[in-house]
Amino acid sequence: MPAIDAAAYRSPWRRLHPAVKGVLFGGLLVCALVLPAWPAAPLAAAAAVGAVLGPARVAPRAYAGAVWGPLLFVLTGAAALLVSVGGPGGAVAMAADGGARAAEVAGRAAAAVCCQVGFACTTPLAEVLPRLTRAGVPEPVVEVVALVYRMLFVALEGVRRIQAAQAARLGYSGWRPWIRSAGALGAALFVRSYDRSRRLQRGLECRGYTGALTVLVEETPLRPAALAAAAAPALLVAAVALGPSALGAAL
Amino acid sequence: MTGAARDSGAPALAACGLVFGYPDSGPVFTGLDAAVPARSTVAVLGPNGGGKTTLLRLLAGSLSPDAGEVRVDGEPVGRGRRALAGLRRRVQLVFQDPDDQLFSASVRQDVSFGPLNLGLDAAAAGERVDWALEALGITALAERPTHLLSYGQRKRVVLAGALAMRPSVLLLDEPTAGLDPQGVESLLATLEGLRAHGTTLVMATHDVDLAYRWAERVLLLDRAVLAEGPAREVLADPDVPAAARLRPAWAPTAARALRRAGLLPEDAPDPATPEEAARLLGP
Amino acid sequence: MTGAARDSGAPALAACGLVFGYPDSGPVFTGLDAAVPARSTVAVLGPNGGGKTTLLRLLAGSLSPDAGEVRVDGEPVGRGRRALAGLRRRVQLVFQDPDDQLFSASVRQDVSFGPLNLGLDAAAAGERVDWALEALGITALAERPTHLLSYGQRKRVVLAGALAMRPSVLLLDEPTAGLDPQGVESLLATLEGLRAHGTTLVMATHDVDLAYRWAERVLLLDRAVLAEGPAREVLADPDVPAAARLRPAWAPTAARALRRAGLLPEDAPDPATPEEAARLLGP
Amino acid sequence: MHIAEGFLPWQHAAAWTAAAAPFVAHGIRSMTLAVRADPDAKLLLGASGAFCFAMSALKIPSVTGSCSHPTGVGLGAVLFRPPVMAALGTVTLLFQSLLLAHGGLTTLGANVFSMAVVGPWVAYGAYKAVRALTRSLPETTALGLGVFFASALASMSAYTVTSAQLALAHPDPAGGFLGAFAAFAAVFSVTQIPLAVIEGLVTVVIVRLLSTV
Repeated sequence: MPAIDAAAYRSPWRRLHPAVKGVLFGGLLVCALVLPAWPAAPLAAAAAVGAVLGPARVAPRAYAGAVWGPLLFVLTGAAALLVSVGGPGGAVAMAADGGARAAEVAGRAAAAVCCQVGFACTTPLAEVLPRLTRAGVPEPVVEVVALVYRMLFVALEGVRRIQAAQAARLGYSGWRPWIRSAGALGAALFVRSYDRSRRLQRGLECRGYTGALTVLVEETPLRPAALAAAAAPALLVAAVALGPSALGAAL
Repeated sequence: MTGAARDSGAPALAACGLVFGYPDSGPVFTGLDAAVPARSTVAVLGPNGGGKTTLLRLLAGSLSPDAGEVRVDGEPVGRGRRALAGLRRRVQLVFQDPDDQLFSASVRQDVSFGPLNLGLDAAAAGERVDWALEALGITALAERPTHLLSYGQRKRVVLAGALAMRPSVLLLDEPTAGLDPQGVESLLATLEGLRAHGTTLVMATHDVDLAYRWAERVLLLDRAVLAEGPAREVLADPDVPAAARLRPAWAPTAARALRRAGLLPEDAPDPATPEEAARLLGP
Repeated sequence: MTGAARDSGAPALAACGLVFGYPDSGPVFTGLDAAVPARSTVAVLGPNGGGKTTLLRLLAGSLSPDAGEVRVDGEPVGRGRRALAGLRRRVQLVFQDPDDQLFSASVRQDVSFGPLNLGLDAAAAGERVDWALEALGITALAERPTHLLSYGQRKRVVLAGALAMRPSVLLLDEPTAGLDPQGVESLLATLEGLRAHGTTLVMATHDVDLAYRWAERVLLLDRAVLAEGPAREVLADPDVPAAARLRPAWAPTAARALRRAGLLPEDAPDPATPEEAARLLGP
Repeated sequence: MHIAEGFLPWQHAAAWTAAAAPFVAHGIRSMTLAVRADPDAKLLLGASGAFCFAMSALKIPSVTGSCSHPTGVGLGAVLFRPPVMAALGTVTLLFQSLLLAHGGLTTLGANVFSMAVVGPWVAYGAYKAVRALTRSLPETTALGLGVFFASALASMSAYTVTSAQLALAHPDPAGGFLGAFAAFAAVFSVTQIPLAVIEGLVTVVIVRLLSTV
């Protein structure tokens, strides 16, 4: 099961209105992307990591594990900026000021990843999805998305079990078995998904389903004070990044 | 609400001449009659493939019979949407696999689905949800996501979802499958609470001992009704379960032997556990 | 092939100081030791959540322990791909739900999956398949598509798929779950055939009566080994299963009472069924 | 290969979101219409979306020991057709971003464009073209070839578009767009060729098995 999802349900911040966390991490993310990278990116990253590991009490291991994958992409991607291809320096050469460009891109992206994962690690999707109707997403689409969310865990569990069973019979012991097993897994999963949807339909019909998946969504109060507090870190980062003049103007 | 009909003695739920077959396989029932008295506990006993699940689905309106009809409180259930909706207010079926009935990632949201389908407003539905979660002792799970629950917990959530519709009849398909002894005990305690509140309970199972212990009446089913009647009477004869490819129940065998040996008075209740029976043999 | 190690008395399969925990939940085992003697039948008994499946998966190499090791015929299993492949040639795990293990279109194709992965050619794999289908008495099903089989049939096909790998140890996770009494009897008869051919059998279950009846040894597991030893000895004390939140076994209770009452000689075997026990009480 | 959060300048992120929007809107509209016409399609779409996600979560152990994820777009396009795949693919990418941190939120538009728009259409085109060219071959062979090229080319095209998106965002100061494209393609596309071939083969096995059921 995805570690981010488990972390989100465990965080004390799960009870906060999603908009509050959206403003906090979204604001910091905008700072990291739009403002001068130095010092905005490290400041935004520090604020996001501080919030996640501090008051949101996300386990450092879970957070680090989630951030690791995209950071790897960021580093490899930034490494490509170090070389120059087809320029005057020859077919492949070290790029002029490649280091600085790579560092800036990597810094921004790393900070942005910290913010994105921070939001994901504190916001259970079950509480966000039903609210999408209020954001103007058509209701059938929201229902499908919510169903995907529920059913993907059932599907992932199926994948885990089928893979374990295949591995037990040496299904992943070489390239040919690997392809045969992965193909069989895909086909089995497709058939199961289809079967699952029919069975769920039967099961829900018995509960009065006639086409609409209406549920009670608990009202979480959206307090303006909380929103303002959530916006503060981003404003602070912006003020520092834009310099003392902007800080003065803001005050 | 249905007090008049109930007092008149009509069964809460009845199958009358049900004929049914699946398209791929042959016929399952060719004229099946069965009755579930109001406020009773009925076990539908039979081997795998004997038609237990099919009967429950026919009774719950989840399958339509090819011929014959289902009656609720003596009135035939029609075939239209309205009729079906009326049936579902009164009869709820809990499937064996909880993943067949859970569609929401949030326990609270999932349990609220049925009450909202009944047309209740948010406040009334919310009350029903709280009550159902309370009745099953899973109020603490309300905030947990469905996918982080254990199998036994998911079974309870589905039961809460059915209960929140306040049905007068609850049909349970193999409710103890996959539960360990402690899980079974806690389920039975929950069902006892529902029975005390007047809910009619029907359980499909192939556990004869469970049926003997729990049900007032049994219905022995192997593509046809092999026997029907009070559990203690029907299961007293070991040949009856055998006809449905089932083992005899343990308790009546022990009780009969103990009575013959003069160790258990004729009018005393059967021993409930092997330990109780053993104690009757002396210190 | 592994005859030497076996004769030397090393257990066919052993867990040595296994430490394991799932990422989301707390630790399951903190230093677990257990041994499965060669050619024995062992029941792993415990409540849901007690770690039965986890232990089986660790023993089969389907999970890696955080610390400690699994030994096959006394030799530690390494962690590399090779070592794991070697383990899987000798130890096969059959999961509870057959649908997780059937992924080919026809029965024959599915059973041939393992032998082909062993690197056998079509002819040799075909022989294995025929033998495995024969051993389970499902030769007639060979050409049937898997999705048209009954639950009990699917369970047999899965067992045939594991058997076709010719493992020396077969681990079975809740093999009787969902089977009716007739299905259970026919499974036990099949297992008896395998045992007679020298296969070491391990079964996870929460059915104490089944364990008492079937296993030579039991391992009582509730996140730690609560008891281990010969089934008849360990389960004779009703408090032992109770410690693992299980019911006491029926047969030893009856046998003890009958012996105390002088109705069963000390050296006679325990009664196998309630009917047998009842008969001892007199006509 | 998903572009991580923040790796594209915000102007690019916005532009790719705008580029993907009409396709996604069209996909969502056809999905909404399908659901309105038949409410039961909802559960099937939900299961299909879950299937897409679970398939994309499979890991291919690559030669270097690290793991890579197949895109699954070829299979999706063959099974569900490109317009539906635009919607289902977007949902899958959204969940990958929020549950697995594969791909960012601001870069969602760019990732949708490469993996849920270009990939499926390439798959669809490749499938039609191969089937037209192999009409004389036996059905199973023709189907296999069609599915293989649909899947492998879809996955290659998705990786190539990703490299192009990165090169447009970060052009080489000396070699310009082409120079940067060469660098990014060397890192993100060329290394994926074996994976695209594997994905093609796996998809052939899947479709073969499904057509026998």
